[in-house]
Formats: sequence, structure tokens, C-alpha cells
Amino acid sequence: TDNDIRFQERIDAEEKIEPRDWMPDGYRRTLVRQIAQHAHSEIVGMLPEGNWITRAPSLRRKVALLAKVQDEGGHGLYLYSAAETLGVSRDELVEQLLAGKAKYSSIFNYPTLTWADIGAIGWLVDGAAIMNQVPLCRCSYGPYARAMIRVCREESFHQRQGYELMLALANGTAEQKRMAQDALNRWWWPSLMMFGPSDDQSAHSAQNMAWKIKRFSNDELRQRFVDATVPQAEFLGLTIPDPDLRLNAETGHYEFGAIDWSEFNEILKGNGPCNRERLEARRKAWDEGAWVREAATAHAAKRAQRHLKNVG
Amino acid sequence: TDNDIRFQERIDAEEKIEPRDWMPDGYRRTLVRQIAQHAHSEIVGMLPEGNWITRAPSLRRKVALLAKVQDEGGHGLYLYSAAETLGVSRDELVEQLLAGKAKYSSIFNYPTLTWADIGAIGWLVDGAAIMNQVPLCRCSYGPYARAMIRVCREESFHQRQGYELMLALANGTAEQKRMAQDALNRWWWPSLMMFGPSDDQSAHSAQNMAWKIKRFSNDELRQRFVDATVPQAEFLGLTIPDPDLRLNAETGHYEFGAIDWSEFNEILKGNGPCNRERLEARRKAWDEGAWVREAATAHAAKRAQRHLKNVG
Amino acid sequence: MTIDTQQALFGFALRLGDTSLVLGHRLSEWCGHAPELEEDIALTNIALDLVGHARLWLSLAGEAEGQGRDEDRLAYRRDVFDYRNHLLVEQPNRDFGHTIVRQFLHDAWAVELYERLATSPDAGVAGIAAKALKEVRYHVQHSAEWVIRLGDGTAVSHAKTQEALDRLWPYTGEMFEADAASSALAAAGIAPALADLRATWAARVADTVAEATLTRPADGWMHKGGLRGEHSEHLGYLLAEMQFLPRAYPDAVW
Amino acid sequence: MTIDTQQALFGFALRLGDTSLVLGHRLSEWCGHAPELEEDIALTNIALDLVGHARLWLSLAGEAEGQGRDEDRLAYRRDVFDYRNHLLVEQPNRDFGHTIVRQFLHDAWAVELYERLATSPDAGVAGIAAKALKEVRYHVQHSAEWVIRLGDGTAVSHAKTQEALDRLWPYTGEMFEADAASSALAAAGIAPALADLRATWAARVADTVAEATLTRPADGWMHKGGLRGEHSEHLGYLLAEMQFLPRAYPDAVW
Repeated sequence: TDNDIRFQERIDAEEKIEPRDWMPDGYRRTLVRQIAQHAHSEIVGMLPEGNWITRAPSLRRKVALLAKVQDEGGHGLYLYSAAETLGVSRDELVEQLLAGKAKYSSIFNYPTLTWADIGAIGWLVDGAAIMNQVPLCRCSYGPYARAMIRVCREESFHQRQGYELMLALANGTAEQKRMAQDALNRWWWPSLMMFGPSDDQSAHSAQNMAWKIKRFSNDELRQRFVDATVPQAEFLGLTIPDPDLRLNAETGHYEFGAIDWSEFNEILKGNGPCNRERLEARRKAWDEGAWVREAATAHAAKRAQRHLKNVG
Repeated sequence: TDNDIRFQERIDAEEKIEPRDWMPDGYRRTLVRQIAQHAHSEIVGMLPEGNWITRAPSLRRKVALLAKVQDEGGHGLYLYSAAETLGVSRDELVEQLLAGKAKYSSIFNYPTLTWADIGAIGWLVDGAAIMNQVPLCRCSYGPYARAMIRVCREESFHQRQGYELMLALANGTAEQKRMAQDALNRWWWPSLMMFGPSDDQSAHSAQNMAWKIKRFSNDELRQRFVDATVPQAEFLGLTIPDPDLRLNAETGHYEFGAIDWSEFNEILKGNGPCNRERLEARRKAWDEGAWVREAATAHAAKRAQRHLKNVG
Repeated sequence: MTIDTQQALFGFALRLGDTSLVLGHRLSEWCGHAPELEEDIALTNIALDLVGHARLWLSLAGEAEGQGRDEDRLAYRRDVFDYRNHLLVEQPNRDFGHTIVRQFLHDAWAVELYERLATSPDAGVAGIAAKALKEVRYHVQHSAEWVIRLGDGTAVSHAKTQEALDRLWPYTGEMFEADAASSALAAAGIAPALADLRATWAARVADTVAEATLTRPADGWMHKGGLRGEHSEHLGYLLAEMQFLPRAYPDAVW
Repeated sequence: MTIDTQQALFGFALRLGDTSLVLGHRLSEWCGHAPELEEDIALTNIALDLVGHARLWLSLAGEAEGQGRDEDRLAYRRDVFDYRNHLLVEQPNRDFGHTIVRQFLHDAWAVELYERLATSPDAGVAGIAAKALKEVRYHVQHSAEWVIRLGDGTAVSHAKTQEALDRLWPYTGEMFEADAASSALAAAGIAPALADLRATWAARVADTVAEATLTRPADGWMHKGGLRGEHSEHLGYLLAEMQFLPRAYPDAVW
């Protein structure tokens, strides 16, 4: 249709699409799904890190972790707001999450087992997220792009903080170093999987590229992440758990071993170490908070009523 | 009445009264109240000690504490059974406890704050309980007297175990010794209060003496406890928190300072550090266990039905 | 017992530091589990402020003591009987209503205290109080608003909030209880007499409770013990969790 | 990887010791809180047996290792990644139904294992197993009876018990998982191959589940990780609580 053609022309001209602009249904659906998934990931992602707040090993680290998890809640807020500009309510999206109908990043279905996991999440998981997200700052949909600018700024702070935490462990006692290596062993492969299946396995990619929702392929981003991260691991004195990893001197890129997608697929099916716990925790918070939300609504209504009476 | 006279003659002759024997209503009421209170104390008393099972500092101590708390549950069972011989059901008694209508020993409204409290409870609280209970082994009511023989045997084992625990702390590091002294400071006066108000303040005493439910006055038993315990504290190298305590060389008894009964009375009114927690814990266990008890009843009925059908 | 000003500063800063830390810990337990996202962020933010205040007070305490203990040494290497927080703040979260009422009863006290401490002639004390005051003013506004919302919300929320208020009220007396440290600082003009905060605290509480359509419990018997290290059974579990890493890896720097 | 018999004994005894200890800890959390007094006593008694078994296995592990670590050193001074218990037993108590189902799934395995270990040519292993077997036979009878009572009780208890069974089933695979230690002992004829316990375990479970009118979940994806120290997030809290005193007072003897 003409609309479709004009829409694509605007996209090609790098114009931002805004909430009141016409857009194809597929574009809207794709964005709602992606932004919601991203928002859900922020909220669910509060849980594995929140798991160590009460056990942070120094008050300085405790404060930093509180601030970080609070930021994630904030990202959730911006992103739900961005999704709402597409005509869906936050409550609808949350219900989809709680009903198990919406996805969130599979990485948060892994447990945080030691303090080093907090470092590994900052360094690797946030690092991978940033690789995915920086291009989204130029996403064709205006509200999403603007939310991502703010998100990315905070994420890169978190990423540096995570790396610094790992550095303290890597330079610490033998036990701390062991903790750091153990965390790297457990988080490395799941981090690589965060970029999604290989390009040849990935549906929708071409259309999302054309719409400028996606700007780089999964494999390109994964390669960038590996190239950036391997030297950091070397600086930490830690070993990436991949015997096939080697620098290709000609390309300048690190080549890495085959990813075991069966684990990824199990987690997608709900069979991760913490899938059940994560959703349960969110549902419990939601259900046990119902009376509080109802009270707030009831009180606001009473207040509005009184206000009307006073001014009326 | 004739019955009353014959009853008192039997008592005076040190005969045991058995469940089917005639007895005055007052005797029955007094015994039900006292045995129930004693049973409730065993059950509520599981809580302050149970509080340290998961944190016992060695596996040997953990096993000993588990066994001890299990024994207390067992004492509760015998005592409820003894009360049932007087025509009251365990469920009725438990309901009175949960409704806050029945008493239990006030000592269990104090918190267990450190591991040394487990030692102090064994040494002092069980020690005081034994002083109270040994004469009950000769109580005129047969089922109660027989239950108490078993209870006392186990209690004196607990008491020795508690003392041995205190000894390990008293002979341990400076921090352990401090813990032991701190526990003695907190449990000493409450233990003295376990014997109840002074004789001149104590109602019913004369009648209970005549009925041989009670054989010694509160003050006599308290004095015995002090006389037995002060040398033990000295052996431990700990200081009894009473500046007025001194041995009267003429009488051979220790004289001790005035007891602050206002604290005791506050706790009786419900204002102890843990009154609320203790009853809440019992209520929660009871309420959350309702579906389990119902299931057991339903299953037993089904099984009986099937059995009838098979034999019928 | 009279104690010198440095000892008094140590004791007073410990009391405030421990109280902030334990309350911050309790709030942080909500992180990821609050009734709505905005509140999850708000509670985490307040927890962050409180742990921040704890760091300042504990550092001041360590300096006043002069034995080389820093904030982490004080936070992570003392057992229950050396903790000096008010019993109120170690009470478990139970539900959101208990959490909010606990917070409000504390915040209303903290704002009164910090207002006075902000003008203390002791620069260290005044500096911390002035910094904290800005945050604490926001805290009490936040918790008072929620008390009103819950009290004057639904029948269910009203009942739950009244129950929380009744339950926590006997823990409020301790906030105004003088100990050797606070008395010495009051005598030296460095801190207010804590009893003097009671009237304005009570007035603020009465206003909020009235607006929330709740009933202010009668004063009566009050829990005591936190100031001499006699806590409830809850604190030991809290510290076991909080202190695990520094205890398990005593030589590590994090 | 091949390991020598002493190393294998160390690893195997650690696995059994940790599994007994963690399950005993979970049961002990019920003490004073069970649905009825008889059951409070029974659960405490089983907890006591399990901690007793843990002491024996951990002592044996310490001897096999030969580095001077005794039962307490092993129980109290290892962090999560050195614990080798099955993930099943660290799962939280939730309600009585989850506790009983977890217990039954474990007990049915333990009885099969101990029956075989009781005839081990290794006197240390056989001695522990023979002692434990008597207790474990009682445990499985107790837990199976409760599974039947709850499953074939009321509609509510049936639903709760089925839910527990569905939830805990994916944790059962690990009990039959070979690791280097168990494989080496099986090869040496000291212990059975764990996979060989599955058929009799499954038959017993199927019988009890059928009598309880419950539906046996389908086998499928199974949780793993406990054998290499990759636990659930629950174990860290359990250890922080359990290990507090020896960690806080490292020089003390209790």
C-alpha cells in the first residue's frame, strides 16, 4: 500500500517514527513484543542480582548493588512506557508475563550462586546486553530509541562496575580468584547465547533489518562481544572456558567453539535451573501486592471525590 | 461429704488416685489446669530451643539439641494423655492455648539470643523445672505421677547436658565465656521466678498441699534451687547477677536479693519479649496444618470403609 | 555512669548506624518483590539511603573509638549482643502494611532527630545529619503517604494497617530512651535529649494516623533491650545472612 | 577421569554426607511447627537420624581424604560450590506436602542404596550403611504412609500433593547420576552403580503413588548440578545460617 511505501521511505531516510504516526501492524506487533520482552527482562533480571543484596560483602558494594538493581527497575519503567505509546497497557503486558505467555531473557533463568556472579553479570551479561542495545539507540521507533539511550548510558556504568568487581576478586585471595573463575565458567556460554540463534536459524531478521529495528545480525554482535571480552578476561587472568577459542591473526577476530543450543532450547521450554522460581517470585509479589494496589486505587478515588466536593 | 472424707483419707494414706476413682471437682479442675499448663509449657518450650537447631555450632551439639527438643514434644504427649484421663480432650486443651486462655510457663516468653542460651536453659530452666517436678513424681494423682517419673528422668539428663554445654563455653575463648556470662545474666532472675510468687502471695497453696498435688512451698523450692546452683556457677567461673547474694554460714543457705515481680507480672499480662511470637508460631503451625490433619482423618475414614467392605 | 565525649560519640553513632543499617537491610529484602514497580524502586532507593547513612555513622563511630575499626569491620564483625539498633527496625517485614508502618514510625523520629543534629556544634555529627536530613524528609513523606493510603483505602487495607500499628507501637518507646551515650552528648550540647523529640514526633504521628482514619494505640508497656544488645530472635538470622561472606573469607578484600 | 579408591571414597562419602545433612537441616526447620504433635516428634526424629548419618559419612570422608578434616570442618567450613548434595534435598520445605514428597523420593532411594552398601566389602562403608539402613527403612515407611494419606485424603490434600510431586520430580534424576567417585567405587565393587537402583526405586515409587491415587509425572528434562557444586539459590542461605557460629568464632571449640 501507499502507506507502507511512504513508511519505508521514512525509515530509509532515518526519520524517527512517533506514536501518532501511521505504521504497519507487523511493525507495531514486533515492537510491542520486543520492548515488552526487554522490559520484562529488566524486571525479572532484578531477581538474580537482588539475591545478593542482603549478602553483599561490604557496605560500599551493597550500596552499588542496590543502586544497580534500582536502575533496572527504572529501565523497566521507561520500557513499559515506551511500549504503552504503541497502544498496550502495562498491566496487560505484566499479565502476559505472569501467565507465562511473554518471554524475557533466558539468561535470568540461571541462578546466582556466589558473589562473583554479581561481577560476572555486570561484566558479561550487561556487556552482551549493551552490544545488543547500543544499535537500538538508533532504532526507527522514536520512544524506544530514546529510552535506549538512557538505558545504555546506565548499563555501561553497570558493566564497568561489574568488571571492577571481578578485578577485585581476580586480584584477591586464592578463594576469591577461584570464585571469579567459577563464575566465568558458568556465565560465559549463556552470555554468548544472549545474542540469539545463528543468523541462518533466525526468523524475522530480514524484515527487522529493513524496518531498522535491528541493525546488526546476531552473529555479528556475538563476534563483537567475544572480541571485546576475551582481552578483558586475559587482563583479569581468568580463562575463558572454551578450548577452541583462538585469535585469527588474519581477520583480527577471535574464533570460538560451537555453542550448545540444546541447553538454550531447554530453557526456552521452561526447563532452566530457575525458570519456575523467577515467575513464581513475580507472581507472588503481584498477588500479595493486590490489596496494596487496591487500597491505593480506593484512596485515590476517595480523595478525588473529596476534592470534587470541596471545589464543587 | 462422705466421699470427700474418704478421698482425703486415701490421700493421707499416700494411696494413688486413679482415673475411675471418685474425686472432688476442685481436685479434678486443679489437676487439669496444672497438667495442661505443664503440657503447654513443653510444647511452647520447643520454640526457644528449636530456634538454635539450624545454627548449632557442631554436629554433635545439633544432634543433642534435636534429641532434647524431641523429648520435650514427647513430654507434651505424655502430659496431654495424663490430662485426658481426667476427661478433657487434647484438642480442647490446645484450643485454650491457641486462644490465649491457657497459661504456659512464662520463662518461654524470653528470647534465645545466643548459643549460650541453650546451655543456660538446660542448666537453669531445666534445673528449676526439676526442682518443681521431682516432688510431682509422688503426686497423689497416679497418671500424673507416673508421667512425671519419665519426664524427670529425661529432664535431669537435659540439665546435665546444659551444664556441660556451659562448661565448654566457660572454658572456651574469651568470647565464649562472655556469651556464657551474658546468658546467665539474662536467665538467672527469670529462673528464680519460675517457682512462682512468694508463699504469702500464693493462692490455693494450702489446699494443693492437703491434696498432695503440691508438696513443698514455692519459697522452699526456690531456696533449694539457689543452694544447688550457686556452687555450680562458681565452678563455671561465672558470676550470679545478684550483688546481695551471700552464703549464710549459720543456716547453710544462700541468701539472695529481692525479686522484681513487676517484670513477671508484665509477662503474665502478655507483655513479655516473645509472648506474641510464641503464640503466633503455635497458631500458625496449627492453622497451616489443618489441611494435613483433615487429610489424615479423611484417609482413615476411607480406609475403615474399605476394610468394612472387604470383611463385610 | 559517666563517659567521655569520644566514648559517647562512639555509642551514639553506633546506635544510629546500626539502626539505619538494619532498617536498610529489611527494606532491601523487598527488592524485586514489592506490590508495584514504582514502589519496588522507591523501597530500594530508601534502603540505599539508609545503608548510606549507616556507612557515615559507622565510620564516625570507628573514628571516635580510635581502635582502627572501619564501617565494614563494625557492620560485619559484631554479633547480636554488640548491635545497638532499636528493636523496631529489626522486626520482620511481614506484609507491606507492617513494612510501611515500621518505616513511618522510624522516619517520623529520624526527621526530628536529624533536624536537631544538623545544627550540632560537632562538625562531624552536623555534617552527616545535614546530608541525611534531605533524604529523611523524603522518606517520611513517602511513608506517611502510604500510611494514609492504606489506612484510608479499603476495609482490608485499613484492618491490616491498624493491626500493624498495634503490633509495632510497643517498639516505639525505645527511640526516646536515653542511654549513657545519648545522655552524655545531650549534656555536652552535641545532641538533643531524645525524650525531647517525643512531643513533635507524637504530634506528627497523631496527624498522619488521624488522616489515615486509624486509631492511635494507647501508650503502655514498651519493649526494651536493643540499646544494651538484648534483641529479638530475628536479628541473629539477619546478621548470619548479612555477614556471611566477610565471616567465611576473613582475609578477603572485596 | 579415573581416581583412586581413597579419592572415590572421599567423593562418595561427601555426596552422601552432604545429602543427609542438608535434608536433615530442612526437616529440622519444622521443629515446633509441624501440623500435629506426633508429626513434630517424627520429623525431628528423622532429622536427628539424618544428621547422625551425615556425621558418619563426613567422618569417613575426612579419613579417606587424609587431610585432617573432621565432620565439623567439612560441614561448617565449605561454601556452596564445595557442597555435593543432591539438589532435591536443598529444595525449601514450602508446605508439609512438599516436605513429605521430597522425603519420600529421597527415602525410597536411600533404602535401595543402603541395602546394597550394607554388603559392601569396604568395612567402613558397610558399617555405616548397616546402621543407617534400620533407620532409613522406618523413614521410607513413614514418608510413604504420609504420601498415601495426603494423596488419598481430601481433594485439597490430593491437589497439593500432586503439585509437590510434579514440582519435585525433575530433581530425582540426579540421585542416579554417576560421577567420578561413584563410578570408581562401582568399578571396584565397593558400591552399586547408581543407575542400577533406578528400577526398584521406580517400582516402589509407582506403587506408593498409585496407592495414593496420584499420577506419576513423566520422566523428561532433569535438574543437574549438585554433584559439581552448582546448586540452587536456596543452599547459600541454608549454609549461611548453619555455619554462622563456627565462621564467626573460628577459634572456638563448642
